[in-house]
Amino acid sequence: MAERYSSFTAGGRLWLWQRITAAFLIVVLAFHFFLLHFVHHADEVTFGMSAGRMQTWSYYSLMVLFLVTATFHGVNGVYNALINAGLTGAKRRAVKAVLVLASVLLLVQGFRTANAWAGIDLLPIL
Amino acid sequence: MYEYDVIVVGAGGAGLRAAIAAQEAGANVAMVTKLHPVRSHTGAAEGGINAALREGDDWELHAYDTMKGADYLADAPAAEALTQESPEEVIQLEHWGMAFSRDDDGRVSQRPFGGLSFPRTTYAGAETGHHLLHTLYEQVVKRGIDVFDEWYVLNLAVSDEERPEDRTCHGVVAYETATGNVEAFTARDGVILATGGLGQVYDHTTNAVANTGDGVAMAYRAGVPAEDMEMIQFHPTTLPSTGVLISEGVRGEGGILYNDEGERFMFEHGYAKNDGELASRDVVSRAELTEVNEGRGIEDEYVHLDMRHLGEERILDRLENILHLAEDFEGVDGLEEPMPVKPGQHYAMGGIETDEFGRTCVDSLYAVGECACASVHGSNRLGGNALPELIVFGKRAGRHAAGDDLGDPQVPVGKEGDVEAGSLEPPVELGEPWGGDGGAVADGGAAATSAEAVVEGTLERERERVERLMDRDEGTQHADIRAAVQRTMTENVNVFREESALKEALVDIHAARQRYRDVYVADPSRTYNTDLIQTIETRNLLDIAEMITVGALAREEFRGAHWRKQYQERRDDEWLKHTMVSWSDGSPELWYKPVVLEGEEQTYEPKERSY
Amino acid sequence: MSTQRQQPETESEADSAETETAQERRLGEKRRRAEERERERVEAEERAAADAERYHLKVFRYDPEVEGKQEPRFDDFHVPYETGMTVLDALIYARDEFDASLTFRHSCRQAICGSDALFINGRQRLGCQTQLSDLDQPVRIEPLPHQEVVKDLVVDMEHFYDQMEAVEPYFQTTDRPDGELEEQRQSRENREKIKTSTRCIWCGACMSSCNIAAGDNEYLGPAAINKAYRFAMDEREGEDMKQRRLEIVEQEHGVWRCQTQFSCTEVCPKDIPLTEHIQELKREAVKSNLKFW
Amino acid sequence: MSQSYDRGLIEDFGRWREFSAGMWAWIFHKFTGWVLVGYLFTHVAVLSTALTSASADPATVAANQDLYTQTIRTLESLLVVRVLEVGLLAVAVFHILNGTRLLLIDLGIGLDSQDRSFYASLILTGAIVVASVPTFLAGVSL
Ligand SMILES: Cc1cc2nc3c(=O)[nH]c(=O)nc-3n(C[C@H](O)[C@H](O)[C@H](O)COP(=O)(O)OP(=O)(O)OC[C@H]3O[C@@H](n4cnc5c(N)ncnc54)[C@H](O)[C@@H]3O)c2cc1C
Ligand code: HEM
Ligand code: SF4
Ligand code: F3S
Ligand code: FES
Repeated sequence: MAERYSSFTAGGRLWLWQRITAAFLIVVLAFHFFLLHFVHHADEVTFGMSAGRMQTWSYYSLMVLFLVTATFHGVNGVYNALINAGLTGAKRRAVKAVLVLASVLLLVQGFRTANAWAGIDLLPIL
Repeated sequence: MYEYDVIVVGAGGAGLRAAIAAQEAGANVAMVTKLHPVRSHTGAAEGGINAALREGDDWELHAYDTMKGADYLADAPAAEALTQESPEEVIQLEHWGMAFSRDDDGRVSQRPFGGLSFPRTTYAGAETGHHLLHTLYEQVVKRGIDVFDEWYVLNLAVSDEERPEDRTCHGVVAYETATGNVEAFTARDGVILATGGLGQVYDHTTNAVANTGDGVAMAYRAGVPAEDMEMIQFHPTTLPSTGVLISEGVRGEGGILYNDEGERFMFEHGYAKNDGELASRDVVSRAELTEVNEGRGIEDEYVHLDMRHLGEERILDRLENILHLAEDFEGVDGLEEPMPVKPGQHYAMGGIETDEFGRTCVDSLYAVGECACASVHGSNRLGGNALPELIVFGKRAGRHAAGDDLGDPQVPVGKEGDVEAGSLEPPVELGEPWGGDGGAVADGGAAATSAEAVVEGTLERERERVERLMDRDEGTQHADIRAAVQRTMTENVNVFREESALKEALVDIHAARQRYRDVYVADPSRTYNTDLIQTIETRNLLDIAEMITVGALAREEFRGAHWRKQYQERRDDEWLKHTMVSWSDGSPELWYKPVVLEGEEQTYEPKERSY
Repeated sequence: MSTQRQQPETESEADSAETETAQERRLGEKRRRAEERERERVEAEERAAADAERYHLKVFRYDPEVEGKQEPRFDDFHVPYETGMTVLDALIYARDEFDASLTFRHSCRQAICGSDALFINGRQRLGCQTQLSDLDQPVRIEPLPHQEVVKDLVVDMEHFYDQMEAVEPYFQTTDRPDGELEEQRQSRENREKIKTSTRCIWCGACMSSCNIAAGDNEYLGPAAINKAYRFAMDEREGEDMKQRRLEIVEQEHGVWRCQTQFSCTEVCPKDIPLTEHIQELKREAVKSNLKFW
Repeated sequence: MSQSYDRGLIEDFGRWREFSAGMWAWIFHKFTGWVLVGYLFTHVAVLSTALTSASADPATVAANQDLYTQTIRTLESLLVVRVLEVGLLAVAVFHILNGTRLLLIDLGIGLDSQDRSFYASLILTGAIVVASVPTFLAGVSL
């Protein structure tokens, strides 16, 4: 029975994660849109206000989580779509590498921005 | 050239079961079939499979019902083999996963069927044949048996000794539809014909377009006698516009037939005072036509089959498929209104003469399923008795061909022993005295005896035949000839038969044969040339039509499905015998052989058949 | 077929090569005649078109071997209408009366053999199950999309068969009813559960309608997954076999490929709820894998 | 001997006219998903101007003269950007609604009404977008 673990192929696991992140995103994305367009208007955005929000610990962690899930969901979605279109072999590995790299860059950049607002100076290299 | 131990021609229920059995008995098997296996017409069977499975029933009762239903024209050893082995085969199918309908306790359900003394018809909804066919094909896939699908078998490679009983079948020659190549298949141990029905000789039939009796015609031209060909079953409940079958299951579950005056005529006009709608098929078909002929038909064409009183739940549970058929092919909602039905050609009781192991008189040539006549159905087949025939005789023939010893057969084949010559006064010359182009095997010529030479010779002849048909460029097209044959058969050799009409049919068939001499294939392509294949099928239909009519003209009595105007009773003293037609030098020869009524434990004494 | 076959020994190649040229010449002649007939057909067709009682069909034609048909084209046929006439009836009429070379698969005429799935007025349907009166004219009849065309309306089904056979579509239990006539028990509920899935007639309509199957040749496709469902859900095969079957469908090109397009379910002539079955297998697969976490 | 005719992609693409609800839903979901990832990347790129603001002189920041605030303000004052934002809203709302529809289908809910739920997603998206146009275009100088 042990080998059954391996039967849960990447395809299946990714499929499940796509759904889980989607469920999470429904809430957060709606909240995000609502907050930044209806409660506060986008044209009124200032660095100070953003920083103010980010300095609350709960908002900060929600946004970081938002970033991570959205990145995973989006990039994984793109990857799946390409596989569905019949991407295989070396091309597929290349695409995978590019997507992973792009996600990492995005995450790092997003993370640094969030930290900038929150005034956190965790890792000065970033 | 392909070489195998056993070649099975046809991949319906009978062919698939034979292939599995032969493979299990150790043979290297190939199936050659003009349709992909799942497209075979076994898939259309709706009602069920008879098997004595339960307490209170046993195979002897089933054998008795079968012999009675056959109007005693069946051979008891074959009927007993059928009824004895059917339970085991049904259980085998269940173990192979067939989706039978179930009782509350999880066992296979059984329902009553016409002519049965016990509700012993196992079924899978109203799609029993579909499930049977797919289950068997699944087992063929599992075993990795080679399947050559969309290969049309043109002819058998049979040696050409003088007497058919001395001949041997060494293989077949087939045409690959996709490419137009003609290739030979050598069979080291045996060729099993399982080519199914021949309904296409009629124009109103429940049979598929592919049911053109190829196997019967090929075996016939190779010298194997055709047995009881006049015994054609007309099913009482087919949809008028297409011939699509409404299963006997509807009547089994309690469906009722009404005429235009709203009378339940089966009882009210005394056709079957005890069993009513569940009398055997020949009885019900004649009753319906009599109603129509006497002016009580609806639109002078059909009667009504009503199942509304069964209730939606029961109908959906057991007969759902019927609702779809009535809706799609006749535009009638079976839950809301009665369904129009009329008799249509359904089944050929006769066919290639075999013993109870499926062997013909030609060595190494077997036939099983509807194309064969082991003689279990005699002059009338009971509903639900064909599917068990496929699996029981399919298995037997497969094993025998692969070399298993099954003992000595009780049913004689070929002109051995007690045969009687027949005579006929046809209004025209029969057969093809000019030599035909049917690729008759026994057409004299060089005496080829080595297997290789026989196969090579047949291959050559068939390649030539195909080239000849392809070469010819004008004349008649097969569709016209086919239509002419269907017309005359439907008009003259139908449920009610009369001497003058039968003779007229022979004249028409003769004319059609003449026209076939100028047949040409219009499609010049070698890719998927269905025009060519249908032209060759039409050649087979001509022989089939003639065999049926000859048998019908010869048999001067009324037995089972065979009704003759001048002879309104069963005449056991003279006619308790099989009608045999064999191809001899290009024309049909008529003879008779006795019926075997002695079974294992009892002799089936002919009794009055009443329902 | 995916099963292996013996290769034919290359006999008679040589002598068939000799006759090739003469034969080719004759066939060439025949093709020219065929073209003549073709012209006559077109003329007859024009006359028929004037008849208002006729149904107008536009039928896809292609034949790699016949000049003029190598470039795919549409032919017009005008077929006299009778009540209850199906698309298949109309095609048969057109073939028998107008053009004997019109090629299409068909056999049972009653929606059970699955031979005649066609692309009729923009949708996959069985010719024999489709009433002409339900269609707008001209009735456009094409071979199934996403499959290679062999000739006219005939497509290559090999790939479809391969996918069907890739899911081990057969009962794996090997016990046999030797002597003792006991069937395996199956509850009515369980039979009911698999009922619709067992109806598949291998027509290929679903596979042809699925864009994912078109893009990914390795995708098992709705029919094969449904076949796997039929076995996975059959309680007679037992729990271990179910796991094995789930492993088959949850492979990379299995159920996860399905993007719930629903077109398979919409076109299936046997009304099999394919998407539902695929989705249920996805959930089953996830469930059985999560159990151990 | 037997050749066959591969109808190729052109013919496949030509079939969009024959698409049914589920196929359109699939296409739209794909499209909106891709737009959203694209936006995610640009969005983060724009937002990261905040990095300079964080290290900028607090006074500039307080006066809203920092790069981040300026960038956002400039962008928000452009009509195109506002219109694009409405588009983004449409895309996001559709993706959310249809995504919810898909999640339900994955759970086996509403399989029979999948076409209706798709149309409902479309209509709802339209309604939400129209309703939020005033908010989105508020204060934009033409
Ligand atoms: C509508 C209908 C309902 C029925 N219902 C019942 C029922 O409820 N119960 C019952 O017991 N019986 C029933 N029957 C009868 C029974 O179904 C048939 O007798 C039986 O299925 C025939 O099976 P078969 O294997 O002999 O032939 P088929 O299933 O017809 O198969 C014939 C095979 O031979 C192949 N073939 C034919 N010619 C050639 C050739 N020249 N070269 C290569 N291959 C060839 C075909 O491709 C096909 O694979 C019914 C019949 C019909 C028509
Ligand atoms: C807000 C709630 C969201 C929900 C409910 C949601 C739902 C889904 C679901 C269920 C899928 C899978 C479709 C399938 O495989 O059949 C998917 C795909 C996808 N999603 Fe989302 N999503 C959401 C937000 C986002 C966001 C914010 C992004 C962008 C970052 C995004 C980008 C994508 C992409 C690119 C795909 C792949 C599309 C394709 O198949 O080509 N989604 N979404
Ligand atoms: S699932 Fe339906 S559409 Fe697909 S092959 Fe089977 S019967 Fe045809
Ligand atoms: S059409 Fe294809 S995407 Fe899934 S629902 Fe059917 S298999
Ligand atoms: S002809 Fe058999 S399915 Fe249509």
